[in-house]
Amino acid sequence: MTLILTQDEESLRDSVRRFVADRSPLTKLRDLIGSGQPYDADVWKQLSAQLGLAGLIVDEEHGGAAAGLSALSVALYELGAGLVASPLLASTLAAAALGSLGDQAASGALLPGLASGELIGTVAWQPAVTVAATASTAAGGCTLAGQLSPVLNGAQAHFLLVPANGPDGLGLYQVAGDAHGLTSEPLTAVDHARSLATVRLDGTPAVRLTGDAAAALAHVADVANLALAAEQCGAMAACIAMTSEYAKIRVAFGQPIGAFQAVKHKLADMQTGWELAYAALRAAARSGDETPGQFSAAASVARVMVSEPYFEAAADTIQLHGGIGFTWEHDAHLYYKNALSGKVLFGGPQDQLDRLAATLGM
Amino acid sequence: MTLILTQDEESLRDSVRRFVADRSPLTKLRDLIGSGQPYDADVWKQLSAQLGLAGLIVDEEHGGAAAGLSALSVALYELGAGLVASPLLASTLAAAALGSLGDQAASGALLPGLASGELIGTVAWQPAVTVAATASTAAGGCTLAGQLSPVLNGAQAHFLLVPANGPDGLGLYQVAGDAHGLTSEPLTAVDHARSLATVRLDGTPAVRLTGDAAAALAHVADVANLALAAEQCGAMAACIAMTSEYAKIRVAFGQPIGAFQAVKHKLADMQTGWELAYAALRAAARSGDETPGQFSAAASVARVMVSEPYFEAAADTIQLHGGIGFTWEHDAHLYYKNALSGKVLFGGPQDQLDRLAATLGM
Amino acid sequence: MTDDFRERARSWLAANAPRRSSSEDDAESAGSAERVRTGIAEQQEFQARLYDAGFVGITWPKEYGGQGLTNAEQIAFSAEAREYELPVGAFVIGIGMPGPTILECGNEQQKKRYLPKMLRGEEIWCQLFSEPGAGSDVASLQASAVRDGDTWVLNGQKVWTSGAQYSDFGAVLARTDPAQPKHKGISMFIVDMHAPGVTVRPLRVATGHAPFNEVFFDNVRLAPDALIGEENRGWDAAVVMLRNERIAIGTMTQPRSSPLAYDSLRKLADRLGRAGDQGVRRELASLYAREQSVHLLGQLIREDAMAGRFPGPRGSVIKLAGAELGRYATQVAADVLGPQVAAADSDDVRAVQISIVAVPGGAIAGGTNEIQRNIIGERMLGLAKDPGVDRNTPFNQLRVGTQRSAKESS
Amino acid sequence: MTDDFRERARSWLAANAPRRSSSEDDAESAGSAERVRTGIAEQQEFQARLYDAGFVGITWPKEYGGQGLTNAEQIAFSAEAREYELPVGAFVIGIGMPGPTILECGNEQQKKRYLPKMLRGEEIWCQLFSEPGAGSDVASLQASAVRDGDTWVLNGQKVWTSGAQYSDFGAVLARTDPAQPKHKGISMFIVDMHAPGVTVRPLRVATGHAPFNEVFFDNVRLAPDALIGEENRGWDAAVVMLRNERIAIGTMTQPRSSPLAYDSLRKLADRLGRAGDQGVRRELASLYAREQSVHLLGQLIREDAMAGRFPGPRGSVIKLAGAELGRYATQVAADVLGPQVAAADSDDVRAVQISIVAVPGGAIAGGTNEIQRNIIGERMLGLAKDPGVDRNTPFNQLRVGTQRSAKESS
Repeated sequence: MTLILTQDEESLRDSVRRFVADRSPLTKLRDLIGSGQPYDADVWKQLSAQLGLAGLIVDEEHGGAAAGLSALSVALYELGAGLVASPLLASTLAAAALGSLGDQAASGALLPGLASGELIGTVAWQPAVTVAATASTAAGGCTLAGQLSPVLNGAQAHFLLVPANGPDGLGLYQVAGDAHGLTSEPLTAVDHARSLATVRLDGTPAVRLTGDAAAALAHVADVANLALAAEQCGAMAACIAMTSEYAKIRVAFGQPIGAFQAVKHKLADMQTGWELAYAALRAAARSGDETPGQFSAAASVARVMVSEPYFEAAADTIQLHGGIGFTWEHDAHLYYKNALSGKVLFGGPQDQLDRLAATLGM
Repeated sequence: MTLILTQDEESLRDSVRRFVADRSPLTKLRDLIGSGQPYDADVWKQLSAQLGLAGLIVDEEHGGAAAGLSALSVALYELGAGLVASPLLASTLAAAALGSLGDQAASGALLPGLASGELIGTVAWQPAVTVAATASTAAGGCTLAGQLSPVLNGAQAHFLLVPANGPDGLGLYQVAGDAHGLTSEPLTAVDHARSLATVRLDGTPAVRLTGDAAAALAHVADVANLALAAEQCGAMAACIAMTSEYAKIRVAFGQPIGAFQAVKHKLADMQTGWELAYAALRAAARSGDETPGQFSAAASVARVMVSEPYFEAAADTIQLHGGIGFTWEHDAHLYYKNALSGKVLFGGPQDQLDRLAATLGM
Repeated sequence: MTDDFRERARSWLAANAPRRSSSEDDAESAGSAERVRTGIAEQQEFQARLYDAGFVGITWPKEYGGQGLTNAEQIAFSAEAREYELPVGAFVIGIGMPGPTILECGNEQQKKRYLPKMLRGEEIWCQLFSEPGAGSDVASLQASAVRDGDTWVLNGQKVWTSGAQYSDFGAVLARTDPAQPKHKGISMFIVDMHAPGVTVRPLRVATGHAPFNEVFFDNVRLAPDALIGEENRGWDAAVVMLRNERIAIGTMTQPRSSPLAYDSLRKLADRLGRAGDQGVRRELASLYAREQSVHLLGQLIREDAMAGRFPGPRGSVIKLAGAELGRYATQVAADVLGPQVAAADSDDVRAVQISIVAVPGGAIAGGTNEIQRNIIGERMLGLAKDPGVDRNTPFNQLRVGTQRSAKESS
Repeated sequence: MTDDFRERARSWLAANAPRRSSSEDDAESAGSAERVRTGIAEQQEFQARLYDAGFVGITWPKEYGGQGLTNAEQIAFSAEAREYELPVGAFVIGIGMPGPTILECGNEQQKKRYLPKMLRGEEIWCQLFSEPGAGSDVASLQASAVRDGDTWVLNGQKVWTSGAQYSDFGAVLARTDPAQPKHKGISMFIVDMHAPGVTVRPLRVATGHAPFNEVFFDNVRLAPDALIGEENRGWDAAVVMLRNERIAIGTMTQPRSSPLAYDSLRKLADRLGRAGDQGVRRELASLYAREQSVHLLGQLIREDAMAGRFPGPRGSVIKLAGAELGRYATQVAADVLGPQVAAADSDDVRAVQISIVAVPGGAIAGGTNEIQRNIIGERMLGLAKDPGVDRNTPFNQLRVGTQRSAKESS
């Protein structure tokens, strides 16, 4: 298993990086905050269709690139570095769930739309939270009831995959975003780049998908770990770069502040944390494609190695900038909020350690 | 509740401090390591009889000073700072157990000897470890069986108080140090200043003491927390003083190393940790005398606030001294080993947090 | 006598003061300057009654409007007041910082003119030290006061000024001799915040609120008696004021009801069923221990002060410890709340979110953690000063902030 | 071709090399110099066979005794060798540090004379840099070499010298011009460790073992061809050697069987019934994650090197990460073992104790964590050097170590 990037991955990285710099710089996120929109529709169109990022882990039969999880992680790293708001993570997790289930009809109906970016899907689930929906079968078919929160892009998704307990045990159900009895309420997300909602289901028509629901959810949790680790690793690098640059130009006590060990050593610790996180990320990404049996542990390791260190690095980014870093105009708080949010979504550090311990047989 | 020391406590502090400097400097501990003795008998005689430290928490009726737990903590702080090896902690815990039980006969027989220092007692118990001895009643009386490890001064104690499960439930039993069927094996303790042993009991005659054994053990755990916190707080202060002094005289890159923020800020963190620990210690000490209902929580807080920070400070004491701090000849490793040992005895940081959480009703 | 005083304070407070509010309100008020502003008139009304009852300026001399009592009475009052939410936020800065500085460094006329009205809340004060290019290195400030006859003309920009929008006066640091080394060419002045040329602009922070201001001085003319202390010796007065600031921040009693306090997070954990997790229980216990210790250290410092042992740099210890407590509480909160931290669906969770976003500010405002560590290392432990500091270079030859040099930028 | 080589290495190792030993032996050998000394002859015998089979100096030029192959073969061999405990400890320093430095900075005659015998284990080398007064600040060293005709006379004291007791040669740094600034008056020499005037004394450390030595030079005469590189340019060679040292330490594969490794502590937790504690489980999982990541970072650095991206200061990253891993493992071990850490009653616990006491040494030897952080900050992130460093002052005007000045003490 080779950890360094392939040439294809390097090209992908470069083109996503250019895209972010040209089309979705951080000012875009500030525009979104002002507009109240969850993401920029044009950016999403370009990301999904032009760059093909929405179909990276969709197989070719369904219109995807079948580029694999490592390629996905390379793209997400760059998007994370730029705090690009989009429904990519939500749709990718929906695609991962469908891919794992292998329900032919659902895959045929949904994956092409996900791959092209025309459909937005989401998995209405947080791994550490008990499944909160129940399914019942009535005359006209199956309906769901329950409340799910927080759901990634729950207010924008064209369809939701909902885990629910029914007469036959746990199942994954497909629900249309505009289904009867479904209400979604956008939440005040702490991260301006992440759109979350509470979804309430009340007699909402749903279709039970075939396949192993528990296995699909486990796979979703692993892919979520890899995806978040990738985004966070990129964002952490952005924090280090931003802070290093500032430490070179800001002068105090007659010296660039980077000359002071309080600043220099904290940055060195951030860099060391990033190097370890990046190595773990690369191993998880490759493992997802090459050694699926070890993917779960590797993805947990990657997530553990970056979630907390990135949050600390984002807090230290504010700290090392001093007062200016705490102002609304400065970008540091955007990363701090992103790091806080990303730390807890799909299972926080403690949950990851529990998951890893279980994988290791403890 | 006043936290600062009374005049009596200040006098006690000053006399113990002088005693340690004059009669038991750190070279004494190195002599002990060479000799294989657990402690210096003369020092113990002076400590117990002359300074009266063995009787600080023994009531006057039994020959003690009834000076209270705050006074005890003041004395232990100074002994801890000097890493003075003695059976004081063991005997004090035995006295605390007897005081809590209120068994008149045992108190009358044992407390005067403990108070004068002629008797060494110990409680053969570690709070986080399940009670490992069982009691059975035969023709001639009661006997104990089991293995207890590690036992503080288990190889030197004239008597041991052993918790054991018998036909009537948990009881505290008095066993003579030279009783039939008792073997004690000195252990290679990591801390040169702390003598520990494995004690094996096999048909060993014992006397069950009257009184509430569970309550007595809980009190022992609380007093142990206060006592260790006091010792550790003193030792931590010694580490900070030693390291600060070195940071003023050692020059590197043309500067006293204390001028470098890597050194200065680590020392500032050590000092901050010490200030918090000392405040918590004073509150626990006063609480033991004045608000017994809050003593358990306060003693856990003190222990939590010092055990881990002292261990970190001891490691940093080596680190900030550089190579010389890692040599056998330097005193830093004596503190590091003391901190390691003190961190786990009578319940480590995690155990303390569990204990505190339980006290807080979680 | 202290007992009588305490008894009097207890009954007055019971009859006149509002009890502490719930945690949601706290989170709102922590961030919102708006809320404070609307209450100024009510605050002044309350402060006047509190003053008339004899509970303001307890240790200050009688001739300057104080009560002429001892630390014992001050501590007794603070202990009694802990259970109440006194609506006196607008006066905390003036009485805590410029006030004691004028007491220590001001002249007789200034003390008589300003202090009584400050105590009774009739005139509100702010403090103007930090600049965009001078944060931790306050002494590198660039605002200038140029002598013109028996007055001065003030120019420059200040930031992070709490309460500037409703203040009547400010204590401002300005450079009066740029040819001196940086600490030696600074003076402290009283500036009338209503004077022509003073502009106050709210400063929005990470939480989205604007609890601070930027203040611009454009040819503001200072009064002939505006100078506090001696000309070019303003740094001495500034050191007094900064020390008072750290002690004020550090020993400020953290309200139990703060959303990141043990009590609040414990309640949330119980409500969300998270107390069953051993790790969460341990974290909450650890938070309790740390919070208690910071609180106890504050008590110890106050007791020492009463016993005649001046807190000195221990203000930095408690300021640093408080900032680190906030950071630890953030971690506990995230583990207690789990995914709910990302998007709250209840008010109490929302209050935690806002508090978490506010936490990094606490490690910067009033002196960064790094500055506190320098103070602790140098003034408590006696370590050498940082190498290469620029104490002897004339200010106009120094580089400052993010500019190439002070000269070019001025 | 690499595949052939790898296959050949695999079968040779299977036929000739011992597999990794158990954890108790590791802990003993980690601390004991005695054990190493008794094994020197056997190590030399094994090294000669390993060399003759073509697996030593894989990337070194053929004319100096190497195999003239590429990094690919070196990495292939290292990967195969990971499962074995090669008895070659005595040669690691020579081949890892003085060797590459002589290759890069030595003259033709030195390379021909010393390198082949070094590789085959016929002559053992050590490195003599640190002094009691010159640790992190290696360049402040005081050992002196004074020219006398076409030779030099060496005086001074070195510390922390691994393997000095059985070494034939050493690479030593000494000051040759004390009137130059400290980096500019240093030269590097080859010293014959059997020469008259060389005294080696074991240096006992915190664990009670003596894995290092002090070395005293008392008027030791150096050979005419002893100078490596140019006179007074020894610092350049030292930088090369220190970089090689960090990479060697950092990418050294931590044996799975180390008493503080996840595998060992996990086994202990299972045996002691501690894995039922959720906190212990989480700590073990966290230890696994950290250990894996350090291991993976080593792999990434090696892959980058193969792809032509030189590791450079990343050696400092992995050195620092390894030291911090050790400190974390200490905490996990204490929580796994509980009171048993204070006094072991079994061999595996005793091994953990010794390892815990050894941990602080790992954050100092080979460059302290603080020095690594400086390197990472300055050379990876491009931050400014520490203020006020003494790069331009003549050495004989500097204060050094704990002495008032270099002059007074010499």
